Amino acid sequence: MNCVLGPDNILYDTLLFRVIYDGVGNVLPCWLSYVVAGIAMMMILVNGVLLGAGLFSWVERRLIGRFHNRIGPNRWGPFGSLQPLADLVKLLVKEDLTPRGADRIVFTIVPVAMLAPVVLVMAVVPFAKDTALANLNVGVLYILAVTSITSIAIFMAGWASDNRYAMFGASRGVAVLISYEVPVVMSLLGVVLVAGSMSLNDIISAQTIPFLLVQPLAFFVFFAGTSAELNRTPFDLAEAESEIIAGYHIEYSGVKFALIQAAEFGAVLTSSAVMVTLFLSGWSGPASNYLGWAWFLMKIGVLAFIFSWIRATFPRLRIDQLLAFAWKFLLPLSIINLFATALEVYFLRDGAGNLDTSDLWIMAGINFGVAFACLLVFGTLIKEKVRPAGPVTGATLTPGEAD
Amino acid sequence: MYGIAMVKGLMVTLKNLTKKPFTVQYPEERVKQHPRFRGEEFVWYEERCTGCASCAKYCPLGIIKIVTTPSETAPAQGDKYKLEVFDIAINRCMFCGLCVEACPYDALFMGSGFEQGQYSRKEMVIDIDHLRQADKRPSTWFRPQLEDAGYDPKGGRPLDWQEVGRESWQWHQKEKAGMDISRPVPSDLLPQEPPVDSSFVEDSEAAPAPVPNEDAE
Amino acid sequence: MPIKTEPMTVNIGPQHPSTHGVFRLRVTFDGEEILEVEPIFGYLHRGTEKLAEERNYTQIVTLTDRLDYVSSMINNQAYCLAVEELLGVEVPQRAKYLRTLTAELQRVASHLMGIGFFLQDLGTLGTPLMYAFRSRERILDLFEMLCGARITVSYMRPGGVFFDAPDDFWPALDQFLKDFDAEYKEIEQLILENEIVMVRTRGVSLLPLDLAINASVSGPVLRASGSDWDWRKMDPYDAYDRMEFDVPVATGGDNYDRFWVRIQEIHQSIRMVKQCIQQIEPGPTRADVPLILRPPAGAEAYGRVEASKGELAFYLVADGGISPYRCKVRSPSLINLTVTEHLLVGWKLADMIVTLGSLDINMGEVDR
Amino acid sequence: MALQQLTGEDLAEKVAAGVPESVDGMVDGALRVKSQKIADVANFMKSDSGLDFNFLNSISAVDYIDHFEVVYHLTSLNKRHTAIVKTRLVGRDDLTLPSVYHLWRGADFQEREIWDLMGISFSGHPNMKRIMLWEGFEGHPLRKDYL
Repeated sequence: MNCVLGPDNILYDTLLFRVIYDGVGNVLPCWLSYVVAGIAMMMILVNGVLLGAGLFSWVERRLIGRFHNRIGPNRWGPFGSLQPLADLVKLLVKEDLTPRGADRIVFTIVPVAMLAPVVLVMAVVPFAKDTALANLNVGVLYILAVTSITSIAIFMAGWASDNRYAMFGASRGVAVLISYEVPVVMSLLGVVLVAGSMSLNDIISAQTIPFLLVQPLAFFVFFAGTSAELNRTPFDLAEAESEIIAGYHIEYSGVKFALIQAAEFGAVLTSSAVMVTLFLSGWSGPASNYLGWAWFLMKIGVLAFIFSWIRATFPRLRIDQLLAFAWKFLLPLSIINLFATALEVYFLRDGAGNLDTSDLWIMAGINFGVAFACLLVFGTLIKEKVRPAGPVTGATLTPGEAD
Repeated sequence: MYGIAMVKGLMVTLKNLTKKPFTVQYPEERVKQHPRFRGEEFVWYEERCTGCASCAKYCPLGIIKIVTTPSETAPAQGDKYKLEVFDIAINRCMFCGLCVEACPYDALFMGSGFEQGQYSRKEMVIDIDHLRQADKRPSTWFRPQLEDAGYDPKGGRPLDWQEVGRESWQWHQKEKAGMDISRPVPSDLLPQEPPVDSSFVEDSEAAPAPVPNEDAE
Repeated sequence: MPIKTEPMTVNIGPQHPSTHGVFRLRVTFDGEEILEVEPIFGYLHRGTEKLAEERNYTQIVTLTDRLDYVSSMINNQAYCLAVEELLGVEVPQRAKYLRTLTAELQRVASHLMGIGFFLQDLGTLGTPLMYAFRSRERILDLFEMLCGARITVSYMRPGGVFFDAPDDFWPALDQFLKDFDAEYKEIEQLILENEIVMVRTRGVSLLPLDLAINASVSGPVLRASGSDWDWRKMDPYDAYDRMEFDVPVATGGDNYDRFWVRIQEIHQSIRMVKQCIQQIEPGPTRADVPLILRPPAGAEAYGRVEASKGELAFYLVADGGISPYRCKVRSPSLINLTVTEHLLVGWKLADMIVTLGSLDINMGEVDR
Repeated sequence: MALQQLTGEDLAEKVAAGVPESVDGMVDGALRVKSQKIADVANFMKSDSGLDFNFLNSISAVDYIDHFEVVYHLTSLNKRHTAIVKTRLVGRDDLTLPSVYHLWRGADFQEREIWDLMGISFSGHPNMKRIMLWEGFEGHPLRKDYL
């Protein structure tokens, strides 16, 4: 009973899925092998993300250690690489506390709700040729939809914890996520316009030159927006260590804390993966038929390094400044970018509506010009806000009037 | 332009990424410990100690407990007391070193260790037996004769009571804890080291009576 | 449409990473905005003033170490000046220079910590803090070389300093000064003009000069508001009358200015250290005073210094005994906190943390 | 311009002219004023253009068993001189002194501290409660009879 996956199935393009499906299909009924292959793929993804998160937590701690001019975790395993395992064991044996006033059910759901979108995003990201679990034709939309779940999880965590710091963290987190969703979507529209498709596979194949060059503004906006959504410095308001201690996950301990941490570190990796796919031409590179995964991982590594680097350098913004940054700076930039891209695509496309490589180079040139002009204009506008000068005229205090 | 300073900051951190870390991995490697370091494990030379309890009196926290009786072993000297209890509660000690400063006979020295952690507070009281047997690596804090000799407690060997010498340099010309010591110290005012007392000096023949000043290492 | 909101009272501290010790603020928030602030302290109250009445004059030096534990040298200096005023003792020249030198090194260390934690409160994940600690560690090493301890130094004694510096101290100090310039420049490059720091701190929590003076605020916080009052200039003690230095003054009175004044004071301190090295001459380091001091009965002294946090003073009253009759500590951190309410109300939670960082309080000194 | 230490003699005449019947004598270069007049004297010393003491360094209280002495260290940042003003409170119970909170905000915590540790209450202070110790603490630890 050979099972054959029809080409109309959304999993048809996934080579790995087909191999497992065919192999298992020799001994099991087709419907069951479909399920088995799906579960196998899921296991690979979930464990891949979790392992990656663990690995990245070590890498980031090492990196930040070196940025700080110190060593970082180095006690267990070669260069301390087994540190995540040690952390995990420590967190697993820790008591799993739930505060008395907490909403137990919601409190317990949160870690899963945090982790799920992180893993789900990876379902549509092709990490080598023909390896996306699901080649959705609305891939970009799917990513945007799934990542928004995080905001609900954060709010659940803040609300259920019965802690005022957690409440602060949650309200900040939700405000940030809602604000940054807008410029992020707008910036992605530019990419979609150029690629002419929402499917991630098509976007990769459309990147004869990386869209980083074609869409510098969009990349900048997307990068900043993603940082904000990931709660990473300089936008880590929701878990501002020095202000509200850990924000929404202040009350979590033990396994739940481990899951939340895994979700946070995993989110960096998945967001990097999305960025690699959308802006850095994904798995393509020399010998990409065989080494696609290596290119993909390497590009993720570069982006993750930049995330760590920025995290190690910058202070945090204030909530109103952060929102102002989103609405007054990133949103106009992304709209300008979208407008410019739309015009360029309108004038440069050929009869069939396609853009060839030379068109992309022309767009890259124009867009870099636009980007610099925008930065200059906005820089001068913001400059006044950055350095308000002049003497202070404070309220004077006269005797008897004080208080 | 807006953003330049941020890029500068990024460059600074990047530069530091390539630098050698300035921290050291403590149990394996250690930073250099300076000879004046005021550490735990007080170094006490019973042969020098007269039991005057200046240290106990001068301790700001009162953590030194001394009980003495008139000496039976050397009654001729008269001024020598036999120590029965000499407890230092180092769990409360703040290592100010004032006891060392107060000691008129250079019998008490700060130690040089810092790794005497214990699991219970009771074990943190070091008694007279502990002080007798402890590793004698005196800190050079307030003991210029050791400093002049270039003694390094971490690098050098343990010193016995004849080697640590007497304080040769006095910041006060007139008195120290009530004693009249003016420079040059007249030989009759030099404290008599207990010369022949086999009960606590093992090779009593080898012990010279007055110890020269620059005797350390 | 007006949204119905409700104020929320939160205890910031006493266990909080950014309150610089066991400091508690009972804050009422409207959303993120602060409506009411009440500082509550005393969690670290150890009764230093009462303890001092039971100790003799030299022993109190060890208590002063523990007041502002990041600038022990300056505390020692203030106390010793007060005792010397009681006794009428003239300190030897070399001791004066050694005191000035160590006090300035300590000021560098303290300000480095102030800057580091200020930026930590801004959310820099420890990078400037680590760079600051890198340099501070070197200074503490020097102190260890000098007096055997790193934090609780007890280096100074009434009548001078307890001991001259060892021979290897001077080359080590030279080496430190050489390296410090580069290390410090790194901190300045990293953060001094950073736009995020500017946005976060410029114009935030303004402290007008008249209020600053009225509220007895002193030290860098006062100088950030536009006064050039510095006790080292106005009433030179120890060797400060022979030092050439500028007093950095900012006029804004906001968080950035307080941070900036500290940054600049480190430059001036290093300048003074260099002058000390040039001018210091061999000689005795301790005046001829006995170990047990007995100032005359009825004598009073108000020994004050410009500490790293502000005007630190010891008001001593002697009764002819071996311990002071009254030892009052005028702690700058406590009195600088008088303006907390003015600085914080109306600003946001994030600003509150930064403002506390910019005041650079030390709970050991606030609670005593 | 060097700092000038104004002694009691320098001050007495002016203060006596500004606030009649307030001066109680001179001690050790300090001016001693009557305790009930301390707020008026402080007001005069702050507002008088010749004295202009705009900076309150510290307020200290000393327990002399039969009486308490409260010491004000003052500085004029403009005129660059300092002065010490003392006042005396006889007795041990129910001691009150007019507060200088409304002249110098810097007195806020110091007066509260004196109330907390010495047991001298300041009338006119808006928030006269314990500062270092908790509410309900019995006694005032810095008094000489507190053991």
